[in-house]
Amino acid sequence: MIADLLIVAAIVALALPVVLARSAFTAVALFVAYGLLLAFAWVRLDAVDVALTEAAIGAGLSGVLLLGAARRLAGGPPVEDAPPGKAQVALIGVGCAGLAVALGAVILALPDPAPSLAEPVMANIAAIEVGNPVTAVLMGFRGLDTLLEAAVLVLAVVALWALAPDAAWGAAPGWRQPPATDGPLALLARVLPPIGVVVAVHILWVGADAPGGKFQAAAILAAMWLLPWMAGIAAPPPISRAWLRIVIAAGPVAFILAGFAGSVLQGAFLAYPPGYAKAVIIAVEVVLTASIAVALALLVLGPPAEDRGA
Amino acid sequence: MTLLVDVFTVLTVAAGIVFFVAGTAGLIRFPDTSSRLHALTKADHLGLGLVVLGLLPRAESLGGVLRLVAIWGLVLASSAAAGPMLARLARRGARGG
Amino acid sequence: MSATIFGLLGAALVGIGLFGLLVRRDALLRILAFNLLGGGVFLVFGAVARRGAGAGLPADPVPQAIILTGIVVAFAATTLAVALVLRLAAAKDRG
Amino acid sequence: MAAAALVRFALLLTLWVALAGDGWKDLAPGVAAAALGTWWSLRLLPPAPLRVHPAALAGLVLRFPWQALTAGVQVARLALDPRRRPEPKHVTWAPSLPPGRARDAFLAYASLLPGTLPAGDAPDGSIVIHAIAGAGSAAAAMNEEEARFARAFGLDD
Repeated sequence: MIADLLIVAAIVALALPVVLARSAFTAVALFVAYGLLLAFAWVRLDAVDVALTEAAIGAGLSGVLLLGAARRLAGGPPVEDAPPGKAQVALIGVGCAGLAVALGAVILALPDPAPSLAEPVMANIAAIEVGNPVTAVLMGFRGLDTLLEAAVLVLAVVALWALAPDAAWGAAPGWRQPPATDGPLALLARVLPPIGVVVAVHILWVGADAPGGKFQAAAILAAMWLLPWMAGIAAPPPISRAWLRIVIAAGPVAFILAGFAGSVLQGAFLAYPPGYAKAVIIAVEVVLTASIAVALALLVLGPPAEDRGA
Repeated sequence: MTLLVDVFTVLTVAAGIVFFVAGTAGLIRFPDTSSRLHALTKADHLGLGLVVLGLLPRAESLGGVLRLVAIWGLVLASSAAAGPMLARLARRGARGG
Repeated sequence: MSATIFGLLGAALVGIGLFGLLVRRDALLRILAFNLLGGGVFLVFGAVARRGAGAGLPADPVPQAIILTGIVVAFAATTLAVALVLRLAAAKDRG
Repeated sequence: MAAAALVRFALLLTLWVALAGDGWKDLAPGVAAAALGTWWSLRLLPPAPLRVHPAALAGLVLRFPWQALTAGVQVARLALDPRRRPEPKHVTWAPSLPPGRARDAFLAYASLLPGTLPAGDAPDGSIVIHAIAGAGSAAAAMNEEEARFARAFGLDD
């Protein structure tokens, strides 16, 4: 209870200055700290799967992305739009506070006992053959959502690459880092990735029966793949490479193939044959992890940019 | 025996918390960025090390012991990389402006 | 109890995020505010999931799984927004 | 090469056992993960000829907790005792290890030692050390630690 209130106070104390900050850089730094504390909130809500994802994606990968963006925008022209007047700000403030209070009232008035799908999940989890109920929902009961989400990541990569200037099309994604061979970051980038791979495979492997799974594993793998590029000891592959595109598409394609196999063998899309459900799910998850990891890393890097000597 | 282990855990974890408090005090009190980095890394490493040491006898298996030590090792490795980088940036920032 | 506390935090974050989204003019700050707003919505989901504990589970796994997909999709949207902002700045640079 | 690969594989497999436990069911993905990690590790960090002196290395490893304690106590006294204040100084120190991975590794290690924090290169090729107290002894301490480090990994000749 006291721990909860402390976490809540800290999160609000970080979230408010994010929207009030003078500089984008300060706001991003506060936002990363907010993401890490939010992971604590998820643990307190018994959502360890979400906590892992929040820490890895919400704080880690987002932090890299946003800090890089803030640094690149720092030298740009100032925002020329007129800021809203005082009366307008006050009005918006009152409106937003009213919305928050209304939402709070709704939460206090939620029905008791709460409606829950926990019972039907546990009643049918034997058919999915995995022990982690969240994984069972992701890959079994709501498998179509997860399939569409994997497709969203592919679409996001396509959309991102579409922003590349014509001259840079097909080049390596992101801004070019100055190459380096020595220094503290280079050393870390040489030592840490193999350790990260083992941790990521473990998180993927236990995801079937305990908190963990493909998103968390993929986020760690993406971070490990990004680290040598950020340190300047390796360069990302050009986006014209066929293997890169195949890996990105492989996850959703494997998922779809498994789905159609279900409709042929079991008479329903994404139905898993009894006795093989866990094997099929793990096979699809392994391919999906590789796809999601590559997609996440490419999303953080951004589209290929013309080398402007910066 | 269990009492002894309990006393050991309480003492080492409490000592670890003292060093975390000291690190935070240093973060607030120290005059320059690099000194604050000393506070953040060195006092907090010792604090985390003591917390890990206090929890070691409570690990259920050898794997648990290794996992706790690995956490300490990874924190050390990350700050051994981040500390010198931030110190270099702080020195350049102080000289440039 | 935890569920209610964090649910109210979620409501507050929705308010804070929406305020930032409407009041700030800087594009990057608006992206951050959008993420705060999203975090608030996820927390409300999480609170509902926590209240749905049952069948030996500490929380309802269905909303939790939806939050997981939500975080990843929100991240994809953020990367796209950041890329658009950077591209816009580069285009303005060139005049 | 083969020896380095074997050592790294064994270390990564140990990490796997620490994470997953030693059940046989979990060992197959562990072997795959460790093999993948070893392959990547050999690409990122090609093995260098090291002549490890086991006794000197053991001394270095066993001394480390004591060093961590000294470093933590020093900072804690500076932070908590109102009569003390840190006297931060930048001192330049000329390393005898040549530029490269061995020097980087030593500097990373030195950042964990009492009182010293490497803060980048000086224009003349020496290293700037941020000393939190006792700037005079910082360079001497660095020399001593560098000799110990070089001896443990056979870098001193």
